Amino acid sequence: AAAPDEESEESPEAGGESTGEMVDYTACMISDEGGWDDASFNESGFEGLQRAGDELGIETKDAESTDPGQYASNVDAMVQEGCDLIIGVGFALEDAIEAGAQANPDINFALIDSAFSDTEFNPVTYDNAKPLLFNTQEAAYLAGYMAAGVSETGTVATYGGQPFPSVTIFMDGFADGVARYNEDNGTNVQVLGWDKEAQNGSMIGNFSDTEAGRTTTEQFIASGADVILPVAGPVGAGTLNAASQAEGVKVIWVDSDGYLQPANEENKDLILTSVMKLIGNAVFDTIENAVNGEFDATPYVGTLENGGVDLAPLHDFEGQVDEELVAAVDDLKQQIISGELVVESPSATPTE
Amino acid sequence: MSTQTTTLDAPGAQLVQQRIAWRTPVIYLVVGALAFVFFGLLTSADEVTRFTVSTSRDFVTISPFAVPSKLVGLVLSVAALGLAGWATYLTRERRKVPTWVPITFGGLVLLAFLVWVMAGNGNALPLTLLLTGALVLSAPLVFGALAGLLCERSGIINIAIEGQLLAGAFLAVVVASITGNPYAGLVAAPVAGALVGGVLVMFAVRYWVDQIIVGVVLNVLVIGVTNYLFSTVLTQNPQALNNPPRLPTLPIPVLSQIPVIGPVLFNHSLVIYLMYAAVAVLQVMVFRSRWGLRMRSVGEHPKAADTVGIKVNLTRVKNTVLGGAVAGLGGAALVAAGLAFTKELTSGKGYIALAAMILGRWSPKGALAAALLFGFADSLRQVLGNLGSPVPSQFLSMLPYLATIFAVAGLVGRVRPPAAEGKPYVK
Amino acid sequence: MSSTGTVVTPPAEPSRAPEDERPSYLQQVLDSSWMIILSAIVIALVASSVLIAAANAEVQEAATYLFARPGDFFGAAWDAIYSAYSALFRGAIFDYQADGLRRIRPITETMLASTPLILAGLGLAIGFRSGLFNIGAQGQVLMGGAAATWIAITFQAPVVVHVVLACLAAVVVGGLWAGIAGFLKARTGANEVIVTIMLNSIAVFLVSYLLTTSVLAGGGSRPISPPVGPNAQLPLVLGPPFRLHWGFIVALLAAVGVWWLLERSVLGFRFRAVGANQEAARTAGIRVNLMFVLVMITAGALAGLGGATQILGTDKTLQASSAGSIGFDAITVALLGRSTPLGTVLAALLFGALRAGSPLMQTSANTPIDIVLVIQASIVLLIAAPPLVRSLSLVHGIAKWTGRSGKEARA
Amino acid sequence: MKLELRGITKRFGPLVANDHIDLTFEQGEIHALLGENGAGKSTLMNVLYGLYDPDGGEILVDDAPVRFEGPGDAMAAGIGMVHQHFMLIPVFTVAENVVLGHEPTKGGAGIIDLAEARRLVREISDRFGFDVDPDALVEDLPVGVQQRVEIIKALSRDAKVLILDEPTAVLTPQETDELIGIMRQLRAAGTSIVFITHKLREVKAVADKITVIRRGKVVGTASPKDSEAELASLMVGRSVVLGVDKAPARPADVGLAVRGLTVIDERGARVVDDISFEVHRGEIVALAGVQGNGQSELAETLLGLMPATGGSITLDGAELLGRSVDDVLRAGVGFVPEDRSTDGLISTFSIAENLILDLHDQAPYARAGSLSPSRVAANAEQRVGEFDIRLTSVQDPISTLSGGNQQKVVLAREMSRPLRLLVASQPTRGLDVGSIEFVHKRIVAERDKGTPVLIVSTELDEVLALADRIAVMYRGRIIGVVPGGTDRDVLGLMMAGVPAETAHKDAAAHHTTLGAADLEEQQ
Ligand SMILES: Nc1ncnc2c1ncn2[C@@H]1O[C@H](COP(=O)(O)OP(=O)(O)OP(=O)(O)O)[C@@H](O)[C@H]1O
Ligand SMILES: Nc1ncnc2c1ncn2[C@@H]1O[C@H](COP(=O)(O)OP(=O)(O)OP(=O)(O)O)[C@@H](O)[C@H]1O
Ligand SMILES: [Mg+2]
Ligand SMILES: [Mg+2]
Repeated sequence: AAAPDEESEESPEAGGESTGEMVDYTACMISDEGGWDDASFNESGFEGLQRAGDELGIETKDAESTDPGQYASNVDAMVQEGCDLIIGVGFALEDAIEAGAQANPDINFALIDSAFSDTEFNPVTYDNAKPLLFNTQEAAYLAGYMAAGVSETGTVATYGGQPFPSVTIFMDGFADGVARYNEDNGTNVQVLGWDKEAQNGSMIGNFSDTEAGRTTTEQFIASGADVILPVAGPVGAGTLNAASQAEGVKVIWVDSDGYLQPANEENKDLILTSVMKLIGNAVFDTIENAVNGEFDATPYVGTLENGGVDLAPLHDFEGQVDEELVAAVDDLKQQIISGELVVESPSATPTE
Repeated sequence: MSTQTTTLDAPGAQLVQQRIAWRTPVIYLVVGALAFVFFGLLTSADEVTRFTVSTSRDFVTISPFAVPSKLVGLVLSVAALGLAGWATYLTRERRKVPTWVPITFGGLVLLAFLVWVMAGNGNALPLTLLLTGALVLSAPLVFGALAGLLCERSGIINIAIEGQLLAGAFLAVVVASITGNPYAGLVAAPVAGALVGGVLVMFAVRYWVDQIIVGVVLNVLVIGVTNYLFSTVLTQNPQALNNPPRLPTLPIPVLSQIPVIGPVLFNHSLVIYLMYAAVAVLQVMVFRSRWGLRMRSVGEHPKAADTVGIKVNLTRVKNTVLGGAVAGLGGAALVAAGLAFTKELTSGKGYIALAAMILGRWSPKGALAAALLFGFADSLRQVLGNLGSPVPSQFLSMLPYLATIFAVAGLVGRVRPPAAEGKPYVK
Repeated sequence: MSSTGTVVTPPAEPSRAPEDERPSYLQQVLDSSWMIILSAIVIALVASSVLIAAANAEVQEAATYLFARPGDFFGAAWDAIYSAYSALFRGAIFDYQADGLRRIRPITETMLASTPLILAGLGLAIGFRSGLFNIGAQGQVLMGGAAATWIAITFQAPVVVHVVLACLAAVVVGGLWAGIAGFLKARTGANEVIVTIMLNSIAVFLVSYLLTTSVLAGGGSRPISPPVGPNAQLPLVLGPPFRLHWGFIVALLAAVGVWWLLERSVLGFRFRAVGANQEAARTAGIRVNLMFVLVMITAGALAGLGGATQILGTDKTLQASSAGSIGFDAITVALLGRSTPLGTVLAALLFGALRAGSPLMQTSANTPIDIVLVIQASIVLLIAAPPLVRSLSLVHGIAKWTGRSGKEARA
Repeated sequence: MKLELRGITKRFGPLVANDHIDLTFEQGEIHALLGENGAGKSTLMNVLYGLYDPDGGEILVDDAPVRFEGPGDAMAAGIGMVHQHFMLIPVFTVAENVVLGHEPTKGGAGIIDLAEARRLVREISDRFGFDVDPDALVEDLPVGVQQRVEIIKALSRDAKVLILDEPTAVLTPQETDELIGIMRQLRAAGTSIVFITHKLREVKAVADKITVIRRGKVVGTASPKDSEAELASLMVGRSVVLGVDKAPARPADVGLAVRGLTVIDERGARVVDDISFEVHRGEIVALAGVQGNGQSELAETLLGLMPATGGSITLDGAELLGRSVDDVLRAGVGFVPEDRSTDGLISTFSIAENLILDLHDQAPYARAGSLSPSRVAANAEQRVGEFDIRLTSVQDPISTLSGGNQQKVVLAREMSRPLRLLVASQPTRGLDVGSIEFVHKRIVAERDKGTPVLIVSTELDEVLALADRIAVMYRGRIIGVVPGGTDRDVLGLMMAGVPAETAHKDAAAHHTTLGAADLEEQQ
């Protein structure tokens, strides 16, 4: 069920170069419990919204939710405020967005990190609601391979905030990447903190306790890990902190390129690379299309192929990492893009 | 009682023997037996458990070693059972069970548990780090619990520990970042905590607002204010405002070089040593000093204190502000490693501290023990989660909370709060 | 901390009666409690408006050239404050900008948001009156919600029956969950504050775990339950576009029930007796330990029912964080309502209004959600502190002034 | 030091507790204040001590007006007070309680010099012949000893004016005697003493001057030489019959039978040791004894509050042991606990609710689990009238009543239903003479209805006034059973553990002050 074609003809013209001039369009976004400063997907999504506001000259509105009870009322408030496009961040908002889309056929919706499904978990689609999905496991796979290759101790580690699919999808890809490295090179690099088979591993229990992230990382380091992937939003700062106190420990950041984040300035030299999930771009593109009257409800799936997910540059590690390893990672990336290699994760949203 | 009337001679004849308190030995025996069966008998014979005792930074390095799981499990649990038997014997003979017995017993059972849970695990258990983690994780709880007891001993219920920790952590981070001096943060944190304590006690003493309302609301208020400042101010310039330097580690000469104990206890930053000092000083001052006596009198029976000329409300104000300051230090401990501020980074530690205070029966050393128990369970949960365990992470996460319930129900039992806590003093 | 349960109602005023013995008429008006509450809200809103203005981008901008053009600054500040509070009003009470029926929808949203707070607050109030300080509403709400969800998604049953069964399950599970704390207190003396704090966390982890299994997640792969079916949903009171469901009516009935229990029933007499003086209660033949267990079970049952209304009526799906801050807000609600049923209902409505108004404040007035928290906190603090309100309020100033001049005239 | 009160007025809402009271306390004089329950004596003293702010009037010390912001100021001015309700901190030791507020310290850190504190306690105890262990926790001490701690506390500050608010209510005759000695000693040293008591005998024995207060006003002064009957009528405003007119008992069959009862408390002490006695229907038996000799435990065991380790308690042949408190109450046992404030009343509950505390689940107050407030209130109005309880409204919290009126509430509740046994501990503790007269009449009437009555009392006056037989308890055992009306000094000695025969001999040799007064009166 694609967006009806007539819509594009009716919509007003909004040129590509719209910097500064005001366009009569309102794009709105609702966070999940994390809030905009979650150093994770809410923040990335919000950046996309702000960029759209700046560059497209549209009006933006946003609402943070502090608990699940607020999702529906926030959607409702957005509808009241005359939003043209309402974007929800996170699988938790599925029902609220779905209900909004059903009740307001003339408003467009988008949902980050989740598709729509009915009570029996069968996928459903709506003409005015677009899922924005990410095959994060693809980029995480590359990071795992890279980590295994870089590790000198033969042990790498990962931990999450809470066992949510948007978290464990990173850990799944990472673990598979390490396994692939072992397979290719006959090594036995170990992954601490995640067991893909059992879908069980090291979890902080929240996305706020940086100190717990620090001590967890210290323990990983004591157990010999020298490359660590924290998947817990701001808690990752604790990992950088612990890594800065140890010799030769590297960190892989998630969501955005951690090397470029002002908050990581001090320890950016420890960031080997980042598993990027470019939500901001997806949000921006979705808004831009909608402003141009080209909104369509087909799911957007960020992949290595379309650059929706990616491995960040090595920055300071450029040249330090074995060239063969870099080449092998590039090769794997091509294999994934070509479809030759499929990285699976139970947390990935199936899209036909 | 030797204090009947002057005409009575000291009694004693009719004092029959103390009723035997069987609860403790029975708990020992049951726990010992369970340890013997689960950690000993049911462990497969050909597995080994690996330990690392020291980190590369330690003065004396002990290389990692492995022990046969079943054998060691059996030995440890038999030793524990032996102790339990001896404790039972002592109890039956109506002799006092020395303090080292429960401590050793707990240690043995715990070791047996660790040997069992890590049996066959390819990874080694970092023992020293497990204990260091326990200490570091419990530090904010210790400060929080001390803060709680300072307030409650003077009759003011402090539910706002959470807010005080958070405010302390916030100010510590900001001041340390701006000045570039971590010690400046350590000085600033108590100020923030004291401020929250000041508001609490003002509403409690001056306006007789229910102290629990004020506490709960202050937590919300501090979360709101710090979140707001974080979003609007700190994120604008994280480099300058949210980038605190690490509080330097100050190994104590000689002591820090003792194997295991050294790195666990004597290789920390100033804030941990402050914690030791705070517990020791308060333990003496609360129970032995004039200040402590007056504080407790105000918390127990304010009218009686008033009748001997003690200024009830002034005492409460002073102690609550002091308590707030101590909790503020706890906030500083939370970010002592040079951690940036994040929203709600205390994540409920204030409430755990409140529980630790009660579990520790409103005494500084009790608070320390209770906080350490929680910190240890928390550290253990991290280690087990990191190294892989068959238990789902959610159940591992419950460990500290379950351990606390077990401690309060099984070991501590009835506790008596200061009699006048929560009641405004109105003549 | 059992002693804290008896809620201390602040005495009217310290007995340092001034020389002039009769308070002026203005003072009498001011002393009436609704005036206090009204003044408290007004003062809190005025105080919070400073923050609202400070948080506003336009105001910040105008502040940079404050001395050049102060008019801009005050204009911007006024706009920010006005739009924030009008959004609050439009979100929580009456939306004069909407059309038709939707204009009165906000007040129903306020009632909706207050529903779980009333129920959980009533449970806590019973505890406070019985000398038990139960911090565990959070966990009880969640466990109740989880039990209701389980019945709702696992079984099929006809209309009415299904939702009643789901609510009953919530009552039972919520009651049992709280009953653990009551039982441990009765048997071992374990302090209920510790146990309930710990049970809150344990409930979250337990539900998180169950949400990864088919018990609560149905067959889904995400830690969120499938939506509850129509039969298991609480029916709407007014029909669309209103979301207000029967949970609110149930909550009001529960308030009446709790009033009867505490003020008119033999059991409630025992609860209160235990709360006020355990020794005397024991001497009067009341089984104190049994009362501890019963009080906790009743409190947990009410909180559990609150969780059920939230899931079956409002949210429709369950997550580990579904309890939000209901349990903690309920503590304030119960205490602010002086642990009486009517007070609890009114306090819950106040909280409900602040909650219902916050989405529009965010979207329409760009007020950060954190500021909404601060406003909430200040209102509560002021309502709880009548003497402070009295001394701050304008009317007080006038009353004092007229009082003095009147005295001078008499002299 | 001379202390003067001028026009002191104190109101509690509509109630005027002190109405323009003028009083002068001269140096070196023992000034007794008499007044019925609720007359306003304690209130006046609390004003004097800076605890209450008066609504009018002034206080003069040596003719200079002073203003006390709090007890601190009063103490600084040399006033000490022993309160009617103890101002001791239960979890502190005796020494800690005594030095609280003026602690001796050592070293710079303000660490309390406990050795010095103990020395202070011992010094004062020795001076006045007390025997108090400075390291005992106050909560573990019998009430009588706590009273001494209060006195030591006041004396340790060298008060020039000492207020004693009903200090003898909880003392034994010997202890009272000692206290009277102390008061005389202090008077000789120049201390002024304000002495509040309901025991006219004591007033006559020690006071230099007597002021009577009624309903918040000074109604007159009296001389210690006036007879007790004169004092009593001045106090109550009508003539009072002192001592109960009761017909000899006509005991019927056995009502209560206690056999071989043994109770061991949590500390493992054998507090009741193989006790056997009987109370016949239509008979009053008094269990006399010094506080802390197991009488309280015996009473608590009767009610089912404490478990017994052996023996049996039967009421009209039915076993009471092992039954719940509720069951025992339903079996028709009326129980007046010795400590009304902790065990008998709920201070935040209304007077009406307190009047049905142990009847709340019974008709007519409760039907089908539901309480009837109107019946509860009607009951209260009736009891209040019957027992002359002085109050503003039955819906007020009971904490607003004076000590004596609170006691009347407990009595009214327990004696207002059909009883098959009445157990009353210290039934008239703190009551004024008029009220005592009334309560005693009621108890005798209960007996005459055929109810077995067990009175547990440390008060010899009461024991002598009521008992048909007296059982004296000492260290958990009954040391002897003597007929009612046995010589006061004999009983006193028995309570100290001297067997009956020896006691009779010894008593003839040494009489106590009050005993001597008694004998004088008889002659
Ligand atoms: N805090 C209070 N609030 C209200 N009324 C009070 C308060 N304290 C005392 N009263 C009332 O004041 C009156 C005087 O009480 P007070 O305690 O002075 O009596 P008293 O002469 O000491 O009696 P008793 O001999 O029974 O101790 C009583 O009617 C009492 O009910
Ligand atoms: N720790 C102890 N060591 C020795 N004897 C004790 C101890 N505690 C109590 N006793 C004895 O047990 C008996 C009862 O003591 P207790 O103080 O409980 O009496 P009581 O009648 O309850 O007094 P009160 O009226 O103060 O409550 C007394 O004879 C006392 O001497
Ligand atoms: Mg009195
Ligand atoms: Mg006793």
